[in-house]
Amino acid sequence: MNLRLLALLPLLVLAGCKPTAQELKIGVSAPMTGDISAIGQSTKNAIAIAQEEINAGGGIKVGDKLVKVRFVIEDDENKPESTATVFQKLINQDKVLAIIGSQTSKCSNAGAPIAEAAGIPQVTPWSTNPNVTKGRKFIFRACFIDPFQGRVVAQFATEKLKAKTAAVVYDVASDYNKGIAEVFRDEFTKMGGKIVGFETYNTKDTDFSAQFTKIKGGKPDVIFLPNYFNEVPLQIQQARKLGITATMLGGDGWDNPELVKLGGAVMNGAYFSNHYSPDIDNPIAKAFIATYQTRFKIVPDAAAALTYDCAQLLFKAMATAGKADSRAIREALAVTKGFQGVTGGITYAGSGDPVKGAVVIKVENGKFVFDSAVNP
Amino acid sequence: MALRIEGLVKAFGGLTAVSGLNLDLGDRDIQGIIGPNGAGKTTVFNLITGIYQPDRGRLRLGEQELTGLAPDAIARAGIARTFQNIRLFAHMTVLDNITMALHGRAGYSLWEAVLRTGNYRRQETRLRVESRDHLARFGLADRQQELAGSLPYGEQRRLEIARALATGPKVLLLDEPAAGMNPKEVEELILLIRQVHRDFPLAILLIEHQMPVVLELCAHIQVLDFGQTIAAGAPQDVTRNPLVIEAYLGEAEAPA
Amino acid sequence: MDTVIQQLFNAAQLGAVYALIALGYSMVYGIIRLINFAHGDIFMLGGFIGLLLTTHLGWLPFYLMMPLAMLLTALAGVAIERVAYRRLRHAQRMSVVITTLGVGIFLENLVRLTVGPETRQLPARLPTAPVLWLQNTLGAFVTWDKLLIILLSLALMAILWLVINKTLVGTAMRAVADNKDVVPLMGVNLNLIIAATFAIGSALAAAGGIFYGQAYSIDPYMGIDLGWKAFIAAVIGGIGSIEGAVLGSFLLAGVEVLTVAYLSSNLKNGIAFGLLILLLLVWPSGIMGKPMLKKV
Amino acid sequence: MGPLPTSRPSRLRFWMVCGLVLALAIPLQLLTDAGLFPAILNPYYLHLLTIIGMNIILVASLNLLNGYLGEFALGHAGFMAVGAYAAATLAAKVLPASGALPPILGTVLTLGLTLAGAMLAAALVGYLVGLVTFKTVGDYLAIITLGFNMIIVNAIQNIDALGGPRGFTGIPRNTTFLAVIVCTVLTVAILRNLVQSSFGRVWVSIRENAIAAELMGVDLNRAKNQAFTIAAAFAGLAGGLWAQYQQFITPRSFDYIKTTEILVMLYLGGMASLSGSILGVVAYTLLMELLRNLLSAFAPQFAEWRMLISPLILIVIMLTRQFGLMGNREWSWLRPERES
Repeated sequence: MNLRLLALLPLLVLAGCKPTAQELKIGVSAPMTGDISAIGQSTKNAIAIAQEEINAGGGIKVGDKLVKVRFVIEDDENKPESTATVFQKLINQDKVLAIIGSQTSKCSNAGAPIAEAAGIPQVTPWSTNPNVTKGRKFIFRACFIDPFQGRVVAQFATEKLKAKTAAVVYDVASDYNKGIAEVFRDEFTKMGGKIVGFETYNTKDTDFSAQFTKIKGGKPDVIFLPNYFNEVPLQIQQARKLGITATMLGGDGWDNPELVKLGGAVMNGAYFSNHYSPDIDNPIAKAFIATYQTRFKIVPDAAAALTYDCAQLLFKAMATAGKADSRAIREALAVTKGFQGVTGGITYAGSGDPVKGAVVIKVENGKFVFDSAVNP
Repeated sequence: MALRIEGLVKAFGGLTAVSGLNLDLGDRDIQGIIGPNGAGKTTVFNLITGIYQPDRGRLRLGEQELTGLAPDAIARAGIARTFQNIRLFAHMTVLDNITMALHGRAGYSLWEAVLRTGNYRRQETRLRVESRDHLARFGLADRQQELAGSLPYGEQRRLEIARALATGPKVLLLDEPAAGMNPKEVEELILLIRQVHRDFPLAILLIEHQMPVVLELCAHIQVLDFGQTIAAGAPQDVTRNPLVIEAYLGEAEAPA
Repeated sequence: MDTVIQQLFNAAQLGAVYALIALGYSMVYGIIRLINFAHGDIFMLGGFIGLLLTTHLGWLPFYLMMPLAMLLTALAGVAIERVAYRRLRHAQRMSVVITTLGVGIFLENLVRLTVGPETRQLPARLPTAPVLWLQNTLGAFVTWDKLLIILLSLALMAILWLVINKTLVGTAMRAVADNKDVVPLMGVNLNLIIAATFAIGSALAAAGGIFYGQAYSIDPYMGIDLGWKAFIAAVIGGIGSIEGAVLGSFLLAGVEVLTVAYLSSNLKNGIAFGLLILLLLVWPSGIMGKPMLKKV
Repeated sequence: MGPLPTSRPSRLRFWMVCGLVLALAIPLQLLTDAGLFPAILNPYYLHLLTIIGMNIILVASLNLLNGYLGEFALGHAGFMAVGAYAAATLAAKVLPASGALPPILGTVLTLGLTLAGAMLAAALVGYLVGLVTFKTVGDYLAIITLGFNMIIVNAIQNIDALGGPRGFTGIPRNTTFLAVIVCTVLTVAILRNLVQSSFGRVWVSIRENAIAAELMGVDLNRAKNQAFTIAAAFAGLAGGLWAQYQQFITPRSFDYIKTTEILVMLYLGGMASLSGSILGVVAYTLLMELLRNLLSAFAPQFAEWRMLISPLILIVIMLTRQFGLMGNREWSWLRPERES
């Protein structure tokens, strides 16, 4: 008669799977499907390596015995609503000690209140929106934040490229793109440059010709495209087809092998700021890249590298805490100092945002080449 | 005088569907409009009920001016009609078809319905009682929980008349009520219309193709052809009018 | 001045693709009064069939690849009609509409799981050099592929017009659109006519998909947005009307491009949809649609 | 003439079911909050039930338009957005933090005010959309409502005070499972009361035959606008609950993809049936979660295939039951009182 009672039945069945105390569980929320599922794949790959490495050594010392680590990966479809469900499931059903994720800021923003309320530390690899950690105790990230990146690119354009004029085309419906675009505009103007075009489009738009035709008249030296890797090559291609020859610049959203696969030769000569470069001389990075390459036959992107760093940050915090307790892990995490990862050093000083530098990468002959490093 | 029509004109594109119709319907009259197919009969009904706006002419119900009013306002003023192709609320029950027609006298507000106040319940009970009484008068009492669309044809026709009457009209317009009926059903229909005329204080205006119905019921008829009135008067006189015979013969179907 | 002309070419290219999709919406609607929400995904499917043909049968020249992709997509369209829609032809309309939504979601995920979720481009098979003549005379920088896409789309629309107005199948289609009930009486096979409509609509959508993959890009979810846009174009023009679908498509594309060019790109969707609502208030059945008469 | 209608039994049964749901919800909330019986009373299940409750409000109110009134409205997520942003603004920027007031009373008061604001704002927009749709019917109405949905989303994206595309962050969490269930029960009760009243009969008569209804004296515009306003108000309620549950909203969460999801649940459950709206939501939500859990438990590599399975199930249901699972039928406790 009452359907809500019936509705509970399958849930009761599901409740059968109990967590075992013999393992340390870490949840992962990543976009396995949806528009940026390539990032989900990178996350999954990095997690697989981290899990194997730590368990090969027996696991993490909790109390007086070594306990193995197990990751539970869930698909948040790159949707805030689904991310909320994933976080609830990971925390309450899978009883994870900590969560890595989600990748995009809009999803991390949806998951963060749940983790914060449950007292579960959340470390996001790739969410650069300042709001994600703001005013929260349990939320950390392994990457720098948007304003820093916008400044890095503006500085690079004026100092290295000697650009006087710039135009921006960005996705107005996506927080990441809008955030960086606005910081770049302000910083570039402050450094004496002139913005000759500031155009927007909406996520999933594929025709950018009207925007580029419009900014073509302003003859910009550089065009900043702080958008994701699945759109940027098409934008540059359309710009070139309209006779635009300006140098193209971007942010960490560019960093995925798909960028050159999709864009090919049209990407050559473009620059973007990033969390790390595979070329940089760093033994930890070298080892990770080598393992990743043998296993998955591709160079890891920044999302993979950052995800791997998140896992290492958590391993270290767990070992320091010495017990399977989320609050203790959070306390250990909050005082992380001088951690060395694939993407550089990480120190938390009173907030969940690390103090760390950025690199600028140039696309040459379909390869990502290290160009310069920028420190805050 | 219940319904008075003066100089009604309606054209669609170049075609004049009704040109200069006059009609006086007394309070308790039964009048008929006949004419061959395409003579503009249904257009007249659509003009009276406000579905079409007349190009010229006036419509009055008693003292009230109806010209230019919207269909629902005309209906509320006291004109109800049935349709040549029956238009019931097919997926509603027979009872709901009637109760719906009482919506104008529901006697409760939206908020009272939301809160199911005492007044709502009393009024709702009253509506149901009235509806059921009404159905009983038309011999449909034992059908009340069936879907209107599942009734046999004759009963659908009867339900449609019952529903029109439930709004409490002063004038009832019947659009070819005998269409598609066999002689026995036609006989029952004539009885039904007589009964309606006896029991309800209203006037009836009838469009009909079948002459026996009109001859049986109406004291006064008008014949339309191509939108023009070609004859008017008592049925016996009109049927002998050569113009009328010609109009009907032209259609290869003699009247009566 | 040169940017105006360039913007008009941008609009023409976008409008041409909209039109190729909108025609399918409009034809199917004209014949069976069905909003086929899966049609945007047929367009996507056409693009991906084009992609698979170009990557796996690289020796196939463009002028053979394109008809082949159109044929395969037409078959898919007919198959979907046969399996999912036909038995609902006399059902209430909403359940059919929801079925088309379901078919659309199914197609999106099928392509995503088999081909992959990544954004792709069709390998360039049309020349991408600028048309020098246009550059010299009008000062507009227009590449050959853009010009060819516009011209080929117009040619396809012309062929469609001929098919509908000058052939037996077309006559039968128009007869069905006017009155579905009398056509079987005239000895015409209704199922065949409806299948032909789906085939033609799907083939045109496939052409749109291939052009789109050349000019812009394709991904498994692109049918959702572009499908809605083309549907809106068909409605602006008057759904059910072939000429209306073409007119509406170029109008919508023109408004979108010009809004970006001369107002603000932020307002693109707002203005496009505001215009839609205004137009429908002026012409409640679209610009070229038959006015809906109350039948009593 | 039969005896007077006896309305007692069904009224009792309806309120008994409502009471039972509430009676179950209260201990469920309290025990889960207290962390007792964690294996069964798990916040994750509570979360799913909360989502189900909010979706029932959305689907049942859309049913008013698409099922009872017989229109084809495609803009429900737009009304939800208006409610969500109205409630978010009230909760985060206008009202004092509920912490300033006594604990339970404060939450109830804040929630009451924000939700009332959400319903009011959405109802206003619904009323305006209703005005614009007077001239159109059928498929054109569908497009106009869809257009409004897009315009609302586009407008929010351009308003920086609402967070623009970044979304609205920092909304206090006032919505609880219990609040959602109370709202769901109230929504179902109010909609049931309405569709069984004279107003509901008028709406259905418009669906069945608009011209006949008009000639029975129904002011079509007024009746349609009533339905639009009411449906929009409840969509706004769901939006208001949603905003204060998730604490973070972005304009893109309310685009036509959300509308499509609501439509799918509506038609899965069935038209013109409140039972169907409840069943459709429960079936769809549980199906997606079960597929997530089962596939990832037994065959992780196929976890993504649930997106392929769910539309297939929808198609099969539509082909075999064209009015949805419960089209035009109601569970006995939701049926109007039987006349003798």
